[in-house]
Amino acid sequence: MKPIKNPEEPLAIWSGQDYIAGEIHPSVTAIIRSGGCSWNRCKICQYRHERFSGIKGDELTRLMYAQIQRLKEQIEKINPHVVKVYTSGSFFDPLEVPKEIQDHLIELVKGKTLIVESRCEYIDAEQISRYVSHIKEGGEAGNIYVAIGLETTSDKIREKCIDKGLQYSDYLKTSEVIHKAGGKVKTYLLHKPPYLTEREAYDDMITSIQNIMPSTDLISMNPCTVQRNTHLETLWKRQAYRPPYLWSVASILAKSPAHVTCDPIGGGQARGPHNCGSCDGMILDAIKDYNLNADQELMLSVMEMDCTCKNEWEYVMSQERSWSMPLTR
Amino acid sequence: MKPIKNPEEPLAIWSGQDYIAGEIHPSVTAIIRSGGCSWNRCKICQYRHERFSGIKGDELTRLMYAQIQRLKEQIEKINPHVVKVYTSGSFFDPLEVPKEIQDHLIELVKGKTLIVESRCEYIDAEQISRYVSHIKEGGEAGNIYVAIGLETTSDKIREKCIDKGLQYSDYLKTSEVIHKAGGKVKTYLLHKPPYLTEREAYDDMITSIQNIMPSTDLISMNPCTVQRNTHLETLWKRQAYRPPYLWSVASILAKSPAHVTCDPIGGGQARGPHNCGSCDGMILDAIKDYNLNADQELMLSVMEMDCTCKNEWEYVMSQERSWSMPLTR
Amino acid sequence: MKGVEILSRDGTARYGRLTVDDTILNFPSATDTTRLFPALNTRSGTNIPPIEDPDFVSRFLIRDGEQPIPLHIHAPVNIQSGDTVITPNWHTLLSRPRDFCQLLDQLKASTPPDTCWYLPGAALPENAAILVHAGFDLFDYIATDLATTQEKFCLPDGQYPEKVMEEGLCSCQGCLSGDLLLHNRIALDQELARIGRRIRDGTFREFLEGRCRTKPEFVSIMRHIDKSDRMEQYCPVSRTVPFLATSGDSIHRVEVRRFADRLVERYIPPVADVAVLIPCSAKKPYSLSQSHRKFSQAIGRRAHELIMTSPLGLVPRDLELCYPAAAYDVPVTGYWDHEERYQITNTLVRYFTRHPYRRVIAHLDGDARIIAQDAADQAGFEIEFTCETDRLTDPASLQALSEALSGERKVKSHLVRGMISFQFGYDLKAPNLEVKGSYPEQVVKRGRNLYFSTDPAHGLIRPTFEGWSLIETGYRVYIDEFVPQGDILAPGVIDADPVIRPGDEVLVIGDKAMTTGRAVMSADEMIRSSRGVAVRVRKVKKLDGQ
Amino acid sequence: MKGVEILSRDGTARYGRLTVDDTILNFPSATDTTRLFPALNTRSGTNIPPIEDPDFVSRFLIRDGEQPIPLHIHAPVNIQSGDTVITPNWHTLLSRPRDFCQLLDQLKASTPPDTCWYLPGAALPENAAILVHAGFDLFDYIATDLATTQEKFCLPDGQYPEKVMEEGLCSCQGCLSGDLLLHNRIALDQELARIGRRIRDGTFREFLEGRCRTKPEFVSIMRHIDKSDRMEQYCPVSRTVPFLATSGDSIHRVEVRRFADRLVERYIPPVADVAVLIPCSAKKPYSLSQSHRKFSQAIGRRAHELIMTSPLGLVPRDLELCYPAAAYDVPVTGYWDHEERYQITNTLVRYFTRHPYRRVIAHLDGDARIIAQDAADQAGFEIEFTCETDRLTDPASLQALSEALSGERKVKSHLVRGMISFQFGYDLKAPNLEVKGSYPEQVVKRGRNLYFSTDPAHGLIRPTFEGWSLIETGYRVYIDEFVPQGDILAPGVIDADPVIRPGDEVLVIGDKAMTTGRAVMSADEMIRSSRGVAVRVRKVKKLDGQ
Repeated sequence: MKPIKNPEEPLAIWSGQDYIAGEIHPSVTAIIRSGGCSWNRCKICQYRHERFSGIKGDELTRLMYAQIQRLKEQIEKINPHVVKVYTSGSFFDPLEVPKEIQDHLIELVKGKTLIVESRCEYIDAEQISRYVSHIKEGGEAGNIYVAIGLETTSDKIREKCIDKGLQYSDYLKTSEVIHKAGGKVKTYLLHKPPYLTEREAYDDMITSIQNIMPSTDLISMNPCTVQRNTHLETLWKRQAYRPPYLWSVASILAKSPAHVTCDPIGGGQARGPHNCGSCDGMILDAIKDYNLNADQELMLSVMEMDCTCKNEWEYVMSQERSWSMPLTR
Repeated sequence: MKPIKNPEEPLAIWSGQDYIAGEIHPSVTAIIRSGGCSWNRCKICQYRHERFSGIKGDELTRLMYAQIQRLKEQIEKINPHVVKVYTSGSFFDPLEVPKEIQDHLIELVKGKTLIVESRCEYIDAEQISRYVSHIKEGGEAGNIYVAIGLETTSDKIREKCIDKGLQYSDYLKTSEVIHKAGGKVKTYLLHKPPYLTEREAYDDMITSIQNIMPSTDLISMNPCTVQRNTHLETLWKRQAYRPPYLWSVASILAKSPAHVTCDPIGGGQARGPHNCGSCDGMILDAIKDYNLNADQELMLSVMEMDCTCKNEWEYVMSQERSWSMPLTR
Repeated sequence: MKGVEILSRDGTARYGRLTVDDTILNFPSATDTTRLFPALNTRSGTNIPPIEDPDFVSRFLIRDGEQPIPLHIHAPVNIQSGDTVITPNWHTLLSRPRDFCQLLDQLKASTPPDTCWYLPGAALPENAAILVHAGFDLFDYIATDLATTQEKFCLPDGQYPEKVMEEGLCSCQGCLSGDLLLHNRIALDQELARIGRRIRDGTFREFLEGRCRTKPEFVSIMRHIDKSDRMEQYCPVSRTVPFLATSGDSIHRVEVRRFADRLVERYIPPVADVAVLIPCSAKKPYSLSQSHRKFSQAIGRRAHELIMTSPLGLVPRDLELCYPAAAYDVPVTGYWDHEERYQITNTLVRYFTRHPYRRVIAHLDGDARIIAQDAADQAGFEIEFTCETDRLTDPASLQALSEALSGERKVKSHLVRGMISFQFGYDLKAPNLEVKGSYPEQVVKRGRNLYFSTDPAHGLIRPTFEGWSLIETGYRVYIDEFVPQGDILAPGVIDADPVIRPGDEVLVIGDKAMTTGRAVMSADEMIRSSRGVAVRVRKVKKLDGQ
Repeated sequence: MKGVEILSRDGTARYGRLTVDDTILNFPSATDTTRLFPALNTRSGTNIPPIEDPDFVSRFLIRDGEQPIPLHIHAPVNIQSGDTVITPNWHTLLSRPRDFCQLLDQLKASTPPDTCWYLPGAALPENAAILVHAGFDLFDYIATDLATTQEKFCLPDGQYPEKVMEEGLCSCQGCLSGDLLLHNRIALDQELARIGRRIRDGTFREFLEGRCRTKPEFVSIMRHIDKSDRMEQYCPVSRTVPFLATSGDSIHRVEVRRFADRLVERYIPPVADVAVLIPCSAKKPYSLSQSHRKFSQAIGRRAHELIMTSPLGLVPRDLELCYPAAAYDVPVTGYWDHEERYQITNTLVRYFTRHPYRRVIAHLDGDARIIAQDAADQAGFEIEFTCETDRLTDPASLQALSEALSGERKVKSHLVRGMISFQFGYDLKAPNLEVKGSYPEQVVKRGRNLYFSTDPAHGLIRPTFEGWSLIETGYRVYIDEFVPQGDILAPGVIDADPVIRPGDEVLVIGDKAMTTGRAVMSADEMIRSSRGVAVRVRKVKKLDGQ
């Protein structure tokens, strides 16, 4: 194990803008190193390498507290409406994020919109409603969004392709719990985990979006990226995986009955969602715009553009089979 | 130099039948080892290896006399009408065939038809008429045929392709000399010396036969064969020569305005005149019959037969060029 | 109705017939497999990569009981003769030649030979030959159609940009009508048709030698397969066509390795304590060449004649008719590369270590001479050289060769014993056999009984029933209680000597009859197959009263 | 009107344009030559075999002064640029590869390069590639038509019996209409069109590697040509396409030999007394691969990194961009054949003899390790091995490598000097040059002046005028008194450094202007040609006041 550099700094922290409920708000995002996801089995996840390994209890609290201090400075400086704190795991898992840290963070975001992520099993009605009321103490505009990595509404795909240890029914229950507790739900979908054809992955997203619309307040779709030291990377190196085409990503966004935000990490690169290399930039730009303006016309117009690789994508969409895939790299 | 085996025996001696002037006659043929051809330069000739090398004068006379004795025995046994004595050179060259041997042979064939061969330069009017009258002493039916290796009536071809050291005009003069002396003329033609396309060789024979008809009493066409230790063999080994097709041979015989005898030595073999191997035997048999019966219908019917190689021959006949030959092996 | 019959083999490549319901298809070929096998359309969500861990495979592999049956190294399944199998997603293995070959060998070993192997999504004109060589039979148009969408013009020598379509590189229907998809499919069909023709002609390997040069991976696959036991099993013992050694890979062919191994391990040389090494000739069999006539004349049977040659290494005179000694042709430039030198030296060392001679005379020049000297040094024997001028066939050199042998006794020739030991691994000890006929067509008789004849077209000895009675063991095929009508079919075979390879002369033994003939399959294939001719029968002898 | 222009070259093969009266023909191609050159119809009785003695030739060779002009080794004739020449009856030489190549080299040496070479009666789909490779441009349909009369179905991989026409091996117009003659002609046309495309793409050799395997003679011809000076002259210094080493013959390619020769004879290594031998990587340039990142990290610039590889032998880190080091791909099986071992050992011995190091560390395994040890033994130096486990990239092995270098001083890198010495045979002694840019795209500057840039696509260094001012000699082309408009054409070239090969960076010098650019021809061809682009111009600088 390499020693962690700067353990008292967040893994990343930045300010930007977020489109929530029809409006664009200034935001601060912090990726916080935590005790680590307890599940830690997803085939596509690299974050298990970005945890405090073997550090627990008071020392963990101290190091996370230090990171939160940096966030605090940013909040004070920028005064964002939205604060997003990601631990690459479950914010509500006390082994991962000690209770003191959870409480401390809530204090910092009173009156604001807080977004944290968590697996369903750590979400407790009572705790959520307590946090909601704490936040609302700073103003009625404040709230908490709990982001859940549902990834897909297909239990079959989630089990085989991601190994997430979650059932769709758990998600539905949890969503109800959060809403009843006054919180809001953000749902992550994963576009094209391994073992799916381009078409299967596409259809899975379309179906999943339709399914979850009644249960979620925000939808974020992550086109799958090949991260280092994951099982997915092994598959990718063995030619067994190809990230989704940006055509697929754009097409899903263009077709979606709800606004779906999307940040194609590694977009245009071999390990990330990509097309042929010549049209990638244009599509990535359009997606970035769409994230903020929710203008679906934009995505529709992207799909009307042409590129030499579009025929290839259409062919892959129609002809790639479970027993003959991936057809391209 | 290997020592010669059985120097007192002819190289070969056999009896058979010959078609001369419309009739079939019993014949004896002897190939006699002599002092050797003085010219000795023809590209296609191997006989220079079948001579008494370095043996001259009395010893040569003795050895040739011994061979003639064997011929005498045959003549006495069979009493043929025709006697053919070949020395692979010039019977009338005294350095090759000593005068005593010439005279001795004449004695043996009185009243018969003697055929000997000679280059033109050794043919002398006086000598011929003396020999003619000697032979006729044995009966008016007796005569002497002097066989001349004209090979072709084209001086150009004879010079370039054979290096014979003979002009057509010499031949014409000599033929007149022989006829005036009361002798008869047999003319050898060589079908397809090197450096000629199949067509050029074919045309050369057709022309030559037409040209010599007034000057000769018998015509014998030899389809060229690759004999060992000749310049022709060198060319053949370098793929630069292909013996004539039997189709060409048959076609010439079928078209010839005079009866032309023909003995395709090595017929059907790689070194001799040949076709594809499957039709060779049939054509060779037909030629053998035609030699004796002069039935040109037979040769015409051969040319109406078919074989897989006939297309190839026709193609070679029409398309082989001086700068792109031989096309086949 | 389903069925698979292998009609011809050339090494690991096969030509055959697939029957699916009313459709009859000769393979290798490409087709719309989803039409032929509708089950393929209902297999969405079934993806398993070829390299996945056993646990994942056992949890997620789905079997629908339909054809084609998916194969996976971690999912053993009982495959029947006549089944069509599919290797899902194996096109992704093509860039990993070692894995591709190793996994394929494993799968092939556990599957009956008379099955049809479908490799999806992989076939292109450029790789069809190597895929068929690997043992695949059935393909689809997925890869060619994909190439079409990528504006690639496919040919057996690789892919070109679509624009070349106007340059006359091809003039198929697709090219004439500007239809790239059609061209690419036709190009694949044509290539597969050529491959099928080559397999039936026994010249597929020579074809592959050229085809595989398009991509380094293809060469790697060929080299891996050359080293495999599977290729040794399937490689025929003889062919009636030339064996062209046109690349450095030829020396690693099974035929060459097998020749050397049999030379060292099986062959029994005549009783001779002097050996003469002479060079090969272009003409085969060597002894019909002018140079060999001269050598043999100079040697005058006073030594055992051994021909040194690439790629075979060493061919004793009495094995010169054996395949591929009489069938090979090789580019000659005068340079022997170091791989040739190494392999040939190795064969010489093995031979001379196994069969020491009192004297070894090398009538060789150039690199051949160096190789012989190397071998002598390594094997630890003295070698005498007899080339006096720069031409081995010069009278002076021949004279020197002859003089070197003066006083040596004549070696008793024994064509039959040598060839039989080589071909059957059996030491024939039958006295008074006479060899007759005009070389290379020879018959072996005793009195009026015919025992063996040479088969120069195949480079084999053909035993009669009497001949087989002298070869007491080996090369037997056992059949059930029936009198064969025509050829012996695979289902009729109960057992077979494991050494039997395609092309071998065999004796078929059953309760009701004995049969002589030539094996069409290897022993392994005869035993594991349920269809196809196992032995081409020459003669049948009913066994009375049994 | 007649004219010949060579538009592209790939080694000794050419693509060009022939003008005869109104007819314009791109070659290589086949045509009815008797229509193009009516004089051919009047040359009956002119036969002279290619191997005839000088006396016969001098007596019987007939010249009619018409095109195509017959060539014979014993009949020197003055050929002009733009002429079409014929090598009469040379189809008969194809079975004698040594003579064929030797005589052709002789004729080619005495004939201007920009002539069109007509080989009559020879071309078939199976031999077209090797004939074009030999340097022939123009062909006829005589051989294909002859094959038609012989009921042969011609394809690039050989001849088949006519009956295969029904089997779908081809689907050209001829095949569709059952016209064998048409098929055979189309097959030849197609093959020549493919060859022309390959020449223009610079991938002809890779094509030939496959095509030549059809007959041993073709391989012999290729091998003879590989060894010839002519091939060395015509073989380009760089290509922008992969260099596929897909057969044992690849190691004998001029590119490989030239790389080794320049490595030993030209290349100036950085000042370092420790060298580390490491294996190659599939990814090129090596330093972008994961394994090389690890090696370089462990080495930490404390040694000169030398990559051992087949077929190139040895590639110093600072030459890894040089063609074909960054362009080759080779089948990997783990087995290094003995010819590879021999050639690579040889290169290592030559290199280390020329450039001795205080320490040579080999971070190698398997056969590569054995080769390094052999080379060390032969060159007489000690070698240290640092592979601790069975994987060179294991932490333990990398650790051992790093520790072996502890205490060694850092080597000063000098990309430019190494590449320039290798490319131009010149020792650049210019201080204070700075290398900038993101590898492999590098520029060499001093202050704001640009001297050189790397050209990773070609594997070359590109000098600016300033750069050329630092390379004081060599690679100059001299032209007449004119200011080039566009590219430099061959007739404008007065002289050229004989070392120039196609693809070389050159400095063009004239009285009125200087030019930087890339040679399209070798020096020899520039000087002897009257048509065609000699130098592709990059920049022109007018010389004032002259």
